[in-house]
Amino acid sequence: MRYSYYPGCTLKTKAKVYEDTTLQTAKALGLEMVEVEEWQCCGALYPLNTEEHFSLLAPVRALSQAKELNHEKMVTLCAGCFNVFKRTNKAMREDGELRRKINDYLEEDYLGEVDVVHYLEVLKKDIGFTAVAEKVKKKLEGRKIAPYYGCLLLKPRNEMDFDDVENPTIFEDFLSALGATAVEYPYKTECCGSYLSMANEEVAETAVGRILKSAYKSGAEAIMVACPLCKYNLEEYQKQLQDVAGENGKMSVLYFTELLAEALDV
Amino acid sequence: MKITTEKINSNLVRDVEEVSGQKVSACFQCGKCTGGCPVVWAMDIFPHQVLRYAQMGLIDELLHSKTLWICASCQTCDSRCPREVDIPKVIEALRLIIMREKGGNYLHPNDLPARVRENAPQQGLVSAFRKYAK
Amino acid sequence: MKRIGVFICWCGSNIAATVDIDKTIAAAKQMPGVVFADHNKYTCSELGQDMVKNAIKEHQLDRVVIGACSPRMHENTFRKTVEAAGLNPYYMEIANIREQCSWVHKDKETATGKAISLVRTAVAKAARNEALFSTEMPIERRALVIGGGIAGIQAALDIAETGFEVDLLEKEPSIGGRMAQLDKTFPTLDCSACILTPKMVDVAQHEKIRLITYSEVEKVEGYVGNFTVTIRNKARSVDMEKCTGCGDCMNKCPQKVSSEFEMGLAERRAIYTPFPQAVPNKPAIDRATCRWFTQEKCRVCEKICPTGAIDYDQVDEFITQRYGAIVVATGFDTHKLDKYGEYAYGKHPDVITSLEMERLFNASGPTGGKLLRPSNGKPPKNVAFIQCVGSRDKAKGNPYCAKICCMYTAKHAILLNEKVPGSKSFVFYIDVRTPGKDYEEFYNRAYEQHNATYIKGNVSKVFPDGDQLVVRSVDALSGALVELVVDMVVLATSVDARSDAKDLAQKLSITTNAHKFFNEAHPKLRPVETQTAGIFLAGVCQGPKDIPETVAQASAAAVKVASLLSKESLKSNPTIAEVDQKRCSGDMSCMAVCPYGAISEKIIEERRGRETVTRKIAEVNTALCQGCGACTVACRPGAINLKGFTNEQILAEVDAICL
Amino acid sequence: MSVNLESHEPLIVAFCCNWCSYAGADLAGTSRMSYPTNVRIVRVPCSSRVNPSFIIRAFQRGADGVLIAGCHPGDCHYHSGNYYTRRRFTVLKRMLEYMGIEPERFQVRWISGSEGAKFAGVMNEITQEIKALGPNRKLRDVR
Repeated sequence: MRYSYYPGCTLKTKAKVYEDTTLQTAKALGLEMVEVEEWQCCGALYPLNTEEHFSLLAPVRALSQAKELNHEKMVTLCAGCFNVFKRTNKAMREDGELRRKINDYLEEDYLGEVDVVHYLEVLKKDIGFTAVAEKVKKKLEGRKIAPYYGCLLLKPRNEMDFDDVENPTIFEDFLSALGATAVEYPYKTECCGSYLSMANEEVAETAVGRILKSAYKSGAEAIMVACPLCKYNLEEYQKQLQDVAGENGKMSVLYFTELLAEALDV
Repeated sequence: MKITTEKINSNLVRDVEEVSGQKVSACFQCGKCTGGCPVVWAMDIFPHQVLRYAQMGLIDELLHSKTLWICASCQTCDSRCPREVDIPKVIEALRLIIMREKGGNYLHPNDLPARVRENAPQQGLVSAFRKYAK
Repeated sequence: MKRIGVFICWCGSNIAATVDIDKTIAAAKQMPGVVFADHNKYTCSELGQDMVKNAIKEHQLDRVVIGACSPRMHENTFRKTVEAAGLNPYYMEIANIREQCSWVHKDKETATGKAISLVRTAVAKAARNEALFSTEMPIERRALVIGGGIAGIQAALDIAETGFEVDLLEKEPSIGGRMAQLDKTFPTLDCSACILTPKMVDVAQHEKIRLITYSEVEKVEGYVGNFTVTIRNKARSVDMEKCTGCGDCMNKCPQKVSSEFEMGLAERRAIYTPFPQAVPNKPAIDRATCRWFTQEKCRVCEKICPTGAIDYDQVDEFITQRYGAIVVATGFDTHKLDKYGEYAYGKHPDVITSLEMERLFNASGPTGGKLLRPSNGKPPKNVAFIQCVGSRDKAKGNPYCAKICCMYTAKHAILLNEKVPGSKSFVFYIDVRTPGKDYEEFYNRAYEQHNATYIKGNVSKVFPDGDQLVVRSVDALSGALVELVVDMVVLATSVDARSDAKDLAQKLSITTNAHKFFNEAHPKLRPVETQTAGIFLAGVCQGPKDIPETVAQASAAAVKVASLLSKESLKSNPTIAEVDQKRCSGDMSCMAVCPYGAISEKIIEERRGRETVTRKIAEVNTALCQGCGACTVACRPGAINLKGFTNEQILAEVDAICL
Repeated sequence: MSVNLESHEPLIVAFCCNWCSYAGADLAGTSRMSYPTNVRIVRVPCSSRVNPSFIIRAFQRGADGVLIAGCHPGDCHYHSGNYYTRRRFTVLKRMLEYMGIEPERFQVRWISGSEGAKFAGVMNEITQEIKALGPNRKLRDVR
């Protein structure tokens, strides 16, 4: 199976391990990822107002590039990119006015022909978690992992259509395919503070603290994420764990692809 | 703080509705947004109050609120709102009103601690500057 | 040339504010055939009608056009008016200048122009109106009530008391419906079963009522006074004649199944009555779970039955019965909570719905009437009640208010405090709505005397914390955040139309609103009738309502049924299809499209020159034809026409519009 | 014939079935919704009563658009009438297109008695569409 692939800025630098493990595991699973040419930053955030249409030009250009690669689907990984692309694509499909405005700036019209998918969706729907489980060489048995979804994969509810907003299960199903145990805790979809860690650190720190402590108390030894910013925040404020885990309390934060790479032994 | 006909009828309410694409009058003040907001404890005006202030034309008061810079746009509130009001969009509209004024930026690159500047992922930096500066 | 009179109604300011009445009258006077035109403040009033009658006599009018509200409102009124003045009622036409003109347009000039055009169109049609005459049709003097809850029970009893025979149809093995599941009723706190079960017994014993349980409507044909209904009598696997209702089979049946009646909080057997006071108190075998039907082993009930009443070979039977009138009383479903993951329903046993709470309160319920937490069997000290779950939520649930939740939650708070001394309830609300006799006072009691704290805030999230539950919200009035640790959470689940309401509506040719509640004929003035004559509504199937309202509506429907059945015969609708023998070629295309089988072949003798030949033509059965007109378009030679909506009339209307 | 496109107010004939669409039109009124005055309603018992010849006649006499509105498929007061409507007018539409009538000029819509807002919406939409097309000249009688 061949896919267009949009890595995004963070995966080329701070989250290199996310990209590396993705490409290694994809290869092991027989998937071919063809990187979109000349892609630019997607803008990181979907504009939440009626006036900033033109910040969608960058993601639409990337989608348009992906369309030229002639693959049905474009895979993304970073939850921020996924959120921007999924929503941009939906808007291009459904909002005629926006479509007209944006296409005025493109050489060839883009009408939402490409499907935007997350790598996890590829694993779940195209390969199937059962088939993934069959390829696992080193079962992650006994590993108690807290799935942490964050916000961007799931919300807004009627635009992302990724999983149940309140009780998602795709991370859990993925973990059980790898043989690991998913820990149940109430903060798995609670926001980590997102960009507040850039300018309102104390707010992000408190938000992160609640997630870390709750996961720790539920017996998790690591947290699984799909978003570089979630990972940064959860790692940055580990001292919040001291209350419950003692002075040297630590909780590792791993991309789901890192766990997959480990289980597939690549 | 006083509610007057002038305030309720002010153009500012219409500006907010236009920029956000949201009808603030749709809110019936159930508070579900506030109850679920993960960072509400750091806000001075709660999300449901943002809508109430907007309905009552208390836009000036909103423009001076900490809340605008605390909201992380996580969209937990709008995913539960029974009236289909996208509150992060309303808050973004208010932020834009401020930032479009000269000197309205909330964040300058120099404000970032060196630790953050070095370690933070691009995703976080780009997000922050898109939210906090024009 | 016809002598047409035009009467323009002001409808107070409803029409006159937007339509220039004088201009319209002046224009009408110029229309072909119009010999008189005048106006009136309220034409439907006695004064207004008298004016029409007098004008008909004074000016020898033979056709009348009234520019007023929709014909769906007052067509019958004005038909009677012209009839009283000696004209055929079908000589009257209405120009709808209110609903379809003055109310939808703002600009007076263009609205007046349109009103004139509408009047011209009606004049053109009226000039071609012919006298139509109704025929008399006999009535089948027996009623069908669909649904055996409190609405259906009350309607059946009231109809039976007027002396007409009633069949009461129920899809479950027993009548009783939702009310049988309730513990106490607001605002009097009388025990639901204590007031319901005597009525159930009355139904069973009434000589005019036939109870048809475990059955559903399969097909409905016919029309008011003459419905033919096919009923599917589901295979009960128990011979109702032989069974004595001893209950031995239910005790010995080894297959346990989650009980629908107990909302899944207890088990029943595969052979079961839904609850102990069932009427009829004879069980049915649930074939989906019975071991004999699923695994071909067991047959314990057959062995145990002292009268040999078990019959595994029963099959669904179809009963066809004629009725003059039908009452629909099919009740409601509770809202499904799959979109409300934030409340942890289904994830934590102590988060329950309000109907489950009723069963936990009930003395014959799964806990024997002790209020105990499903998780650990201990009484709860602090209970949170979340209002409007699935109600007033256009994003994920129903946009409407379910009407009963504020009151039953106040009841739950009072009962909780009575059952568990010292316990506290926390009611999270958006608005508290208590219109109703003694309702506000009842709600006052909950917080004045029964430890209920009302918090204006919609709960955003419920999550487990140890063996308790954390409830997060805001108190919108004080502006304080709320985080309560409680033992139980009760969700005031919204009221939905039955999931199969649409199917039944299609079978009955009645309509539903956007939320699948059956539509009444008029929201204020015809609240129990439907648009289909002879079919009436009772209870929540028409829209959310409480028990007193349901009973009142059921009795109202019963009076409507009785007044219909008390007539010897009905006047038929004369706007039906008519065949022009001379033009009919006998190819019977019309017959193929008739939904009522009202068209049949007829052989006629004709003189052709000197010979007498026979040939086939179509004939319309005037009792069966409902006047849809599908046949008129199917007819190639144009030999079949629809009285009251003839080709000539409609073409005249089109021409007048395009003038 | 010169026609000023901007000021042209099209005339639209709407055949509405008594049970659903006519009731929907009444509800739009009861709810005080607003739509342009261009539409004139002819009340018929069922959309299946509408003979294709009525539509041709309307175009001949100068109507710029014709709408047939009936109950939603499956909701017909007469069980099946609107299915006939659907079939008949798919054929007619193709014939009209063959004759050079723009497809927007002749439309079939399903509007229930509880859809007042939809009725008003359809009226707005159709009026706009037909206005954009300008006057119907194709079938108009030479007069």
